Amino acid sequence: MNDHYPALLIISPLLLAFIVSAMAWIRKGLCYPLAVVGSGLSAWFSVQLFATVLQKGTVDYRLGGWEAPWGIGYHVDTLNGMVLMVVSVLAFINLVATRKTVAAEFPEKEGAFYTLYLLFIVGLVGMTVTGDLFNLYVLLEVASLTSYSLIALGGGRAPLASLNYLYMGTIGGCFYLLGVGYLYIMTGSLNMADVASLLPAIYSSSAVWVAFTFCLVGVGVKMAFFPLHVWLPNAYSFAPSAVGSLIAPLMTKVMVYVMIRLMISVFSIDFTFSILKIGDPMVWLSTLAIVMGATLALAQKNLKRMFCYIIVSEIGYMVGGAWLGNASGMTGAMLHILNDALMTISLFLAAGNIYYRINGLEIAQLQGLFHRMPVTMACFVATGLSIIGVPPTCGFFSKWYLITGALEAGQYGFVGALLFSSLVNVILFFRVIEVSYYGDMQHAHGHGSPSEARAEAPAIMLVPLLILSAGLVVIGIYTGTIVNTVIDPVIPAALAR
Amino acid sequence: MSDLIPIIVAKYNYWLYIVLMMIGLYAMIAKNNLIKKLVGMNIFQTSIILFYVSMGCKRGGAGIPIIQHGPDAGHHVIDLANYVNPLPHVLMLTAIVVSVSTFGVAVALAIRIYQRYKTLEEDEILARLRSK
Amino acid sequence: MKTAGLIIVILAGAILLYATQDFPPWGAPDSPASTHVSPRYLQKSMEETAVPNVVTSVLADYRGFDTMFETSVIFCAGIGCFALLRIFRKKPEDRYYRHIATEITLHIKGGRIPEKSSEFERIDALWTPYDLIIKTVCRILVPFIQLFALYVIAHGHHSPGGGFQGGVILGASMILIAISYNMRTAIARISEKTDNLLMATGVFIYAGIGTLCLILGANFLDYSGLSTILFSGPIMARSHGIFGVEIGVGITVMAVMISIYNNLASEGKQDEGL
Amino acid sequence: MIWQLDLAILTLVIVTAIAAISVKDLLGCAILFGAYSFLMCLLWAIMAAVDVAFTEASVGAGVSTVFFVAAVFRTTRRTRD
Repeated sequence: MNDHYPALLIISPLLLAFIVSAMAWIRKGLCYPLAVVGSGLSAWFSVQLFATVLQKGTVDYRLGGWEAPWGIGYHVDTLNGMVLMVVSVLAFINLVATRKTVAAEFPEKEGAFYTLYLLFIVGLVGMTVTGDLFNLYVLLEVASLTSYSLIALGGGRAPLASLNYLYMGTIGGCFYLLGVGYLYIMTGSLNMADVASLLPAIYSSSAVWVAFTFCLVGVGVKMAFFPLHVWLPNAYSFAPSAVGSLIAPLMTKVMVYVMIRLMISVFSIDFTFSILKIGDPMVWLSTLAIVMGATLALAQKNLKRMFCYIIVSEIGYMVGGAWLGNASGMTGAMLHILNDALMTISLFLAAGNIYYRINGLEIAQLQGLFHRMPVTMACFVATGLSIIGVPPTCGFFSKWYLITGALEAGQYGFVGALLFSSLVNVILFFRVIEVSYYGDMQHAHGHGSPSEARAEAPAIMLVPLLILSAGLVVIGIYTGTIVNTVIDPVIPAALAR
Repeated sequence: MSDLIPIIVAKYNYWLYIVLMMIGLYAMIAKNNLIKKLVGMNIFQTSIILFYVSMGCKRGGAGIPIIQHGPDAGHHVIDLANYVNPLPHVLMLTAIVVSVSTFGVAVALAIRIYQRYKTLEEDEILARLRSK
Repeated sequence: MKTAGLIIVILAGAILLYATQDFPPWGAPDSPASTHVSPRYLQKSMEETAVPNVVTSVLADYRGFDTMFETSVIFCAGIGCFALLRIFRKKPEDRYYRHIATEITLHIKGGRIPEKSSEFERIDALWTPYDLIIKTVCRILVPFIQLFALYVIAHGHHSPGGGFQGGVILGASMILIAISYNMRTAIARISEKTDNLLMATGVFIYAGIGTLCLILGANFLDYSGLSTILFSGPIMARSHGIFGVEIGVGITVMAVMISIYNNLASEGKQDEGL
Repeated sequence: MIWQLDLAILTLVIVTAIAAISVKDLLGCAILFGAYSFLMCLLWAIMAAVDVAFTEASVGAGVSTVFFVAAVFRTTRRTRD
């Protein structure tokens, strides 16, 4: 059993997805419990796998029993393990937390919804765990196809946003496939480790850098990196709230992970930084992404859209950190995958709770929310502090690593952008807090209507949010341990010089 | 001139796949009709499939990748030059399936959009959204 | 938009074109793509899996894991189309009936005649008079198409084809019925519930065979582990495993094609089609 | 593989691709797209990729076209470009 964790991680949600979709026609009531079982098993196996990796080092798994370049191999190191755990555990928490909104929004299509949900988890987990370039493409399409359908379930403008996402996403996927094709024609292999060992002989070939560029652009579209981010705000803000809090935190982070994996495991650090020399332009683009994301977030009047632009600027943090070309920057980027996933899901779950009670997310509608939903708003404030980067929340530490890395690399523009975005985040969150805390003071007289009374979200939605907010602080406190045990082993030696 | 022909013959397939890819990508970006974009997307995807299949093929009498075997169940030496490379074919079977799946979902989305806006022209939809 | 698009496209094309100069010539037998990984498949496919069609053996065995997700992708598309389009609202709507003896067409607003009536038959809103030739030809053709599809699935080991192609042809035969008769006739053959259950069953067979291997002590999808329950050697077990998997793929693909067509052509009402 | 035949079909493929994206009628576009897929399938058959050609014949030229026509039937034939 122990040896099979990497496979079980994938097949437990996969098999249950099929069972759920059949159950939708036989006994509808069983769909949700089975989905919880599938997602929970996946989360449990990922925790076990991560523990195994921490104890015994990297885990390899051969699917179909064929050795690596011929068959498909899984390769799990600590970075994989961490991202796997984040993805499957957060997906599980979200599944529990959004039960009521799903039941309210799609009463007839619950079975289809949970099937797509589980398949989306399969896609993300598979992308993270795989060691094969083409397998990654197939799983990318599983995750994308399910996310198009899930987003379009939102009604209203959602189908249009989803179709635009589909066009952009397909261009991204095809560019990635082209890049893999260029690698395959030059090396004849699809396995990441095998390609990495064959590439040094042909680093000078133009096909290799073209392959890298196309992979990067493809992944960049999927992660909504700055000039390619246009699909994100519409897609995520028109999605149903249960879907927004699933896709927004996970999809983009996994794509950042894929980018880092391509940089350090397929094309080596030597190639990406010394031969290609696109580190500086990438950092400048990230700087622009951060500044533009923060500025556009200021212009938004809707809470969810504001979060979407915050995501765009956070992607800039991670991409910029990864391309700084030193160990601190890379550490910051990897750490920020974990932190940002947590922060984004808390934000979207808080927004989901608010929407559940007041049926709207315009900032002007939030008046007096502190009195009506104190717990939700407390969690919201904690998350906001983490995004701003106030110690001891985890957001502070990743930002610290990023700024250290930028100073080491002499990228003062990037430092400036990070500080600017923190400042903007202060304004953004205090604007929301001001409206929701003080907003009703002048109208308070004679407003003793029942709507002003306490109307907190149900406990099942509140407890996951509380756990996540506590997690933000706990991870902040244990940052040192995480960096030493999880991230340091995977930082390539070439970066640490 | 005579030495150009071998170069052209050696590479033209790759060049023409790029032309096809450019047609598809241009249609995806510049066309206004949502279904036309979809056609562009399909052309784009098939051009990539063409690229992969092209890199699998071998000149000089290589045949389809099905091992010919006699009554002795094929325990003879297999001459690689007789068979084309099967791996790109396998990958592209998957890619075709992905492309038809994406096509199906996209068409479903287009029908949903038409139900709501009664048009498939992107600028008309945007104008309608703005006027609200 | 047009000029911006043109610039992007030309840029991408130029970069790709530039990179082709380092490619090995087209069709060169000594290119890395043909010499590094793939020779093993050609040389060992017969020995290791007893499948002469190398594409099938690589598809379903060496890279069987990809194929499982390929099937999942098509399953996603089926579920996605269902979730996006299917409308369950049961509000009374206008229906058209035809009295068979007199060929008088009735338009009934918000009501219905019992479906099983022998005097009346229901017709589509956009109804054209029956075309006897098309209906007869299609009815005669369908069994042959289905037989061919089963052959394609079953003979995938030795000739081009396999679960995916066969499944598409099977699905196409049902779509042909839906087009030449009407959608209700096709749904009477395979109901929506059956279709959705088949969709899940097919992929479940695929993943289930993989899990069975895992339970029997081999790695996931390592069909040689099946040899203990198939009473055959590990190589024949691989061959049988590939066959089982192909059947699963065929079932899913057929069901998904029917489901997508029905949902698209009837806008999710599963009622009146093309 | 006969490269002259390959080149001829490839040219036809490109012509049908341009026609498919420039014709001003979506039903015509659907049929041209079917023709495009079928020519593509021929091309792959020439390159000895029989399985891919078989799949493209059944999927691209067959079922995709049906989906396309169904979509046009449920939406509109009108297009401005």
